[in-house]
Amino acid sequence: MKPVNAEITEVVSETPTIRTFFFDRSFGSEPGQFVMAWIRGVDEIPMALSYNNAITVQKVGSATSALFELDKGDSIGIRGPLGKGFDRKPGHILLIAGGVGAAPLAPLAENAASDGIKVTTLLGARTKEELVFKKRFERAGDVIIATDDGSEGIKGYVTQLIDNTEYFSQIYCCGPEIMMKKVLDKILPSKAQFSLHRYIKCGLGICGACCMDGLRVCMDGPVFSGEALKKSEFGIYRRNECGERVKV
Amino acid sequence: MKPVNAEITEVVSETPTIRTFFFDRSFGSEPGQFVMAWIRGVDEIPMALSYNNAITVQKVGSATSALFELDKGDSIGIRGPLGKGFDRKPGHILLIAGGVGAAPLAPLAENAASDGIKVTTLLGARTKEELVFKKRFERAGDVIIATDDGSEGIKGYVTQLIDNTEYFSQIYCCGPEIMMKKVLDKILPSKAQFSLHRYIKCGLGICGACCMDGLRVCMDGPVFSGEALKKSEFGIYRRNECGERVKV
Amino acid sequence: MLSLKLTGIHLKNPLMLAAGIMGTTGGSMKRIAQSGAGGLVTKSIGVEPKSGHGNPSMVEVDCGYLNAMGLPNPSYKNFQQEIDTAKESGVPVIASIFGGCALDFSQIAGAIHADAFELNVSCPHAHGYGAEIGTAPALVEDITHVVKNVADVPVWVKLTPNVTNIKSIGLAAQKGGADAVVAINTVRAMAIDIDSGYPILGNRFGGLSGRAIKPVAIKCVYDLYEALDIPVIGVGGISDWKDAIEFIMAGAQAVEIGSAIGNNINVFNEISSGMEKFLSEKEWDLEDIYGMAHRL
Amino acid sequence: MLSLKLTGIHLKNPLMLAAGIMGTTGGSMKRIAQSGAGGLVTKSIGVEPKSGHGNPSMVEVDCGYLNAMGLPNPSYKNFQQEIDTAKESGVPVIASIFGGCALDFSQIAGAIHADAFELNVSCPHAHGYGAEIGTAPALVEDITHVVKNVADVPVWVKLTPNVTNIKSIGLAAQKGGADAVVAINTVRAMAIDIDSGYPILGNRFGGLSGRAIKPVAIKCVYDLYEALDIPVIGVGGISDWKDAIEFIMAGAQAVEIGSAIGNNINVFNEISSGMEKFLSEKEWDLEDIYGMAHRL
Ligand SMILES: Cc1cc2nc3c(=O)[nH]c(=O)nc-3n(C[C@H](O)[C@H](O)[C@H](O)COP(=O)(O)OP(=O)(O)OC[C@H]3O[C@@H](n4cnc5c(N)ncnc54)[C@H](O)[C@@H]3O)c2cc1C
Ligand SMILES: Cc1cc2nc3c(=O)[nH]c(=O)nc-3n(C[C@H](O)[C@H](O)[C@H](O)COP(=O)(O)OP(=O)(O)OC[C@H]3O[C@@H](n4cnc5c(N)ncnc54)[C@H](O)[C@@H]3O)c2cc1C
Ligand SMILES: Cc1cc2nc3c(=O)[nH]c(=O)nc-3n(C[C@H](O)[C@H](O)[C@H](O)COP(=O)(O)O)c2cc1C
Ligand SMILES: Cc1cc2nc3c(=O)[nH]c(=O)nc-3n(C[C@H](O)[C@H](O)[C@H](O)COP(=O)(O)O)c2cc1C
Ligand code: FES
Ligand code: FES
Repeated sequence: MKPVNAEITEVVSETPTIRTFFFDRSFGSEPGQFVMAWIRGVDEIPMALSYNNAITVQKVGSATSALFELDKGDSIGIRGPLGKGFDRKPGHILLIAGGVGAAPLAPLAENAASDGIKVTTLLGARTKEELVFKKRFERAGDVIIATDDGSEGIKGYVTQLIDNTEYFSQIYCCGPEIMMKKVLDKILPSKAQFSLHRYIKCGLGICGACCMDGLRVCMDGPVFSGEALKKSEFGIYRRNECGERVKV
Repeated sequence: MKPVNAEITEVVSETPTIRTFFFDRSFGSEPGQFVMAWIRGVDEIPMALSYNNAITVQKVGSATSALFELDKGDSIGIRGPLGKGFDRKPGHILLIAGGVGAAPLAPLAENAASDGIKVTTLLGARTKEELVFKKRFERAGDVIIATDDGSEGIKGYVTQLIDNTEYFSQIYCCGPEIMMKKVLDKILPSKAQFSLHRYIKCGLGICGACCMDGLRVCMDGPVFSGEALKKSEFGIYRRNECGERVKV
Repeated sequence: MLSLKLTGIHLKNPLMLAAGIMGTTGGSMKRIAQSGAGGLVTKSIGVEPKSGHGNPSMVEVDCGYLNAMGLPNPSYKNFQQEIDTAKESGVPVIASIFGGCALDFSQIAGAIHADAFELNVSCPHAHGYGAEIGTAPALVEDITHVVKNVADVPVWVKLTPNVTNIKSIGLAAQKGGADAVVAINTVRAMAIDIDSGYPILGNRFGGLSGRAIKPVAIKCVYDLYEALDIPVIGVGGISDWKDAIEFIMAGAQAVEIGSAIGNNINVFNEISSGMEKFLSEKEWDLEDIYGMAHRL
Repeated sequence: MLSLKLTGIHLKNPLMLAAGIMGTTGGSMKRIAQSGAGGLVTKSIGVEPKSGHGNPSMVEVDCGYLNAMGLPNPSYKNFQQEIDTAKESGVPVIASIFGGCALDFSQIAGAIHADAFELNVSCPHAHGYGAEIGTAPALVEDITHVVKNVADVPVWVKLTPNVTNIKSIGLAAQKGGADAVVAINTVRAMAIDIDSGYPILGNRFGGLSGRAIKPVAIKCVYDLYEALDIPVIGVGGISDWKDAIEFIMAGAQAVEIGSAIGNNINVFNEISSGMEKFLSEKEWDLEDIYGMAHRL
């Protein structure tokens, strides 16, 4: 599909570096799917859907900064929803969110909770102010918090909170790759799903830029089961824009 | 659509110059629609469907002669069904068939009769041996015959048989254009439908080769109501392959 | 709101019938005018009557059509009456003409009366040349020049996309005095019937039209807009109002529509009302979007 | 029944992965081999690492895809390990390489080990030349010749369709010593976002691939088969077994598949079984249909 025009209807500041952009249209996706957000004249970048009609963006570079210049009434181009989202399981699920990795997990939490699935969330960030969607996770179930500086919850990494994972029917994780790798090493791979970040060019499963071993993050993912990742390059290296291997 | 491969399963000799070619597939059409029959390496020509799975061909020139060389097991390419067929009306209908013009009318007769519509057919040909589908029309209702040489039925033209047309709910006509023009002049145009022959190139309503005034015979026809034809060039001139006007 | 002056000709909207589509008879062109076209380009007319290539002369492919009609036409000697009939619709009629050399073109242009001429330089039978006329800049310039000399109406030159550099052909037309260029004619292509191995077209190969070629045509229009001072008229794969807008943004002052008429004879009315709605929602007019992609 | 020898290389079937599609990493090529490809062509590799054009670098259009990746690649210095990984699949790996001059090509071909080289002469940045290398016969001949001198494996030359006469480019490759030609690369094209007027691609224009270009590619293959003595490898818009058959009938000894992989990673298996079924029903083998359209 070509990009469709999405007008920004509201901009919500989630943290000092993270904003949610709401649009005048929904991209009716399953939690975990993403879109390619085209900031015209600048770049097109992958973004998880944090609501049916919104993306939640951390300002990290040129395109995200350009996006931060936009306001209500401005518009961007959107291709999507793309990829495969989380595979929802019944029972009691555990969500592990690091930083802006909360974006695809919050709609999953809401979705699951409204269907009677029990949800527990481990929410981590650098500092108290950088916690994303705390309220949304709290409305969906229990929330345990970790901050690097101890400004809220436990001081340290969210991965340190992982315990008793046998207790959960499924674990859903999104955050920096190093954090996700630590999670993967601590749990039963077959019981966990991870939403990956890789350099995305086409988003259509064709160019191969996003490939992690044989898996296309844009098409076969971005959500993969722990088992698929276990013996892969996940957590070891990724590819840069040129396709060169870069240490994670 | 591209031509599909149609294998000839049976060839029936209807008259000394007319044969029916049955295929291994149906072109599920409404009576009056046609196909483009591609005799590979030779030509592609328009042919009415005389059955769901057959065309009935008069040998008149190069392509039809090439077709006559083919037998069971040979195959041709078929694009279709194309165009708009007869608009079926209830009541008691009159069919007027001249020569191979019987081809699209025979399935109409059968179709109508099986739905309880009364069918009367005026069937004309040069001579007794050239009468096409006499049995099919007889099974569907009354048949009145005219031959040029009087070898069967009334001697003269089928158009001479036209009488009491007010009696019929609809008149369906196919045959040489001069004959159809005579019919049109004798009846109430709004009550009659004519299946036209014009030079067909694309069969897709694009090239305009088949145009009769603004009407595309291949797409808006080949069946037209008498009213649409009344003030047209119908019966006066047609276009040759070059688009030049040629007297009918 | 859609009206414009194109090379001096007033059009009620920028949507014209493309050459070779329902353009052989006055009656068929009139019908297209009645269904909303702003202008009518006739079938390409040559010096002598021509029956064209044998059938199949057109076939639908995955995303468009392949045709090799072979320029069937009744010759200019039999064509003025068709133009005159078409003119009764009140819409400008542009005579598309073709030939194998400059002389052919000037002979026809000198004899035919129309609101403009569109030179179809894609004839594959250039006298004394192997390839299409339209691939040789010098020939295109010469033909344009000769027709300009005999014609007292605007002369448009229709370009083939089957060249390494369409700008150089457009520049040649401009140098020859063309009032506008039209891009594009069909894209060289072919289809084979796998059941038999036969090329489907009677002529073996032909030209691709319809949706498949729109992105190719957009690029040609975009390039020509950059290179030329004269207007560019866009054609190739337009089937809805969005396509028409895209062409105008690429740099087309007006567009022509061909293949889409097959399945939708009402395409002109639909496109013009779609464009009007879009432009008024955006609070833009034709001038605003004309060549817009170049300014961004 | 589908196996063949192509320029001396044994392929279990005539279906190869096209250059630039899932061909940057050893892992992704291996996956394609596992899903049934008879051969793997890598992403085009250049002299220095290159990040390519900015996004959007690919977009779906009506009947295919438009892309302007800008040849992102890790350079040949980082690529041997990917080829070696891909080779573990047991399927021949063809290294696609590109450069701005003959020297670039020979530098890479002299350093990389693969089962064959495919020269992508469609690089728009020819050193000291304005246009693509692949549009100039003399350059194509020279580059082919130079690579043939350093390479001890077959050399294929991949042609662009964006030329007036693809035969002349094919003949140049043959004269330079090419073992085969591959046709076609993408067709120059463009798309504009009508909501904003922006060209969609970061690079403004790009190349069309997918279904839309199949009839164009078929014609190129058909023409090259007529003109050349070396094998032609067909590519462009293949998405099912019928398409593959059509290419072989047009004169392709083998084919490559690109865009179709997006929606159907299993396309190789499906095509090879579809072809086998068709051929056995018709009681034909590959040799029977190879170039069949030329004999009818
Ligand atoms: C499936 C997926 C979902 C994502 N969801 C979110 C989200 O919900 N919220 C969020 O803030 N971020 C998300 N990201 C990350 C986001 O795409 C990058 O932060 C963004 O592209 C940075 O763009 P930039 O121009 O501002 O940064 P740049 O200045 O271009 O570079 C900063 C870093 O951003 C990354 N990046 C740049 N371009 C791309 C690209 N095309 N594809 C992937 N990474 C790129 C690179 O790692 C680069 O090193 C997601 C990434 C993926 C792959
Ligand atoms: C809608 C339609 C339905 C038809 N149905 C039948 C039918 O059921 N049975 C039947 O026997 N005939 C039918 N015809 C007529 C049939 O198409 C011609 O008889 C046939 O094309 C002759 O081909 P030829 O090569 O043998 O003759 P040619 O030697 O080519 O010429 C003989 C005459 O056939 C006509 N003809 C040739 N090519 C075409 C063409 N492409 N389109 C139209 N006419 C052409 C011309 O009038 C020509 O003068 C139909 C025609 C049309 C338009
Ligand atoms: C059946 C057919 C006949 C055509 N005949 C002509 C012609 O006579 N002269 C000409 O300049 N172009 C001719 N063309 C090309 C069209 O005018 C147009 O350039 C092309 O089809 C692309 O537009 P489209 O995609 O809207 O059809 C013809 C195209 C078709 C499909
Ligand atoms: C995303 C993408 C990247 C491509 N990269 C290359 C490349 O690096 N080198 C090359 O020779 N061709 C490249 N091509 C062209 C393809 O190899 C192929 O020639 C073209 O896409 C037509 O085939 P298809 O329709 O099957 O995709 C690329 C095509 C696409 C779609
Ligand atoms: S980004 Fe191109 S295949 Fe995933
Ligand atoms: S035959 Fe082409 S429009 Fe009817």
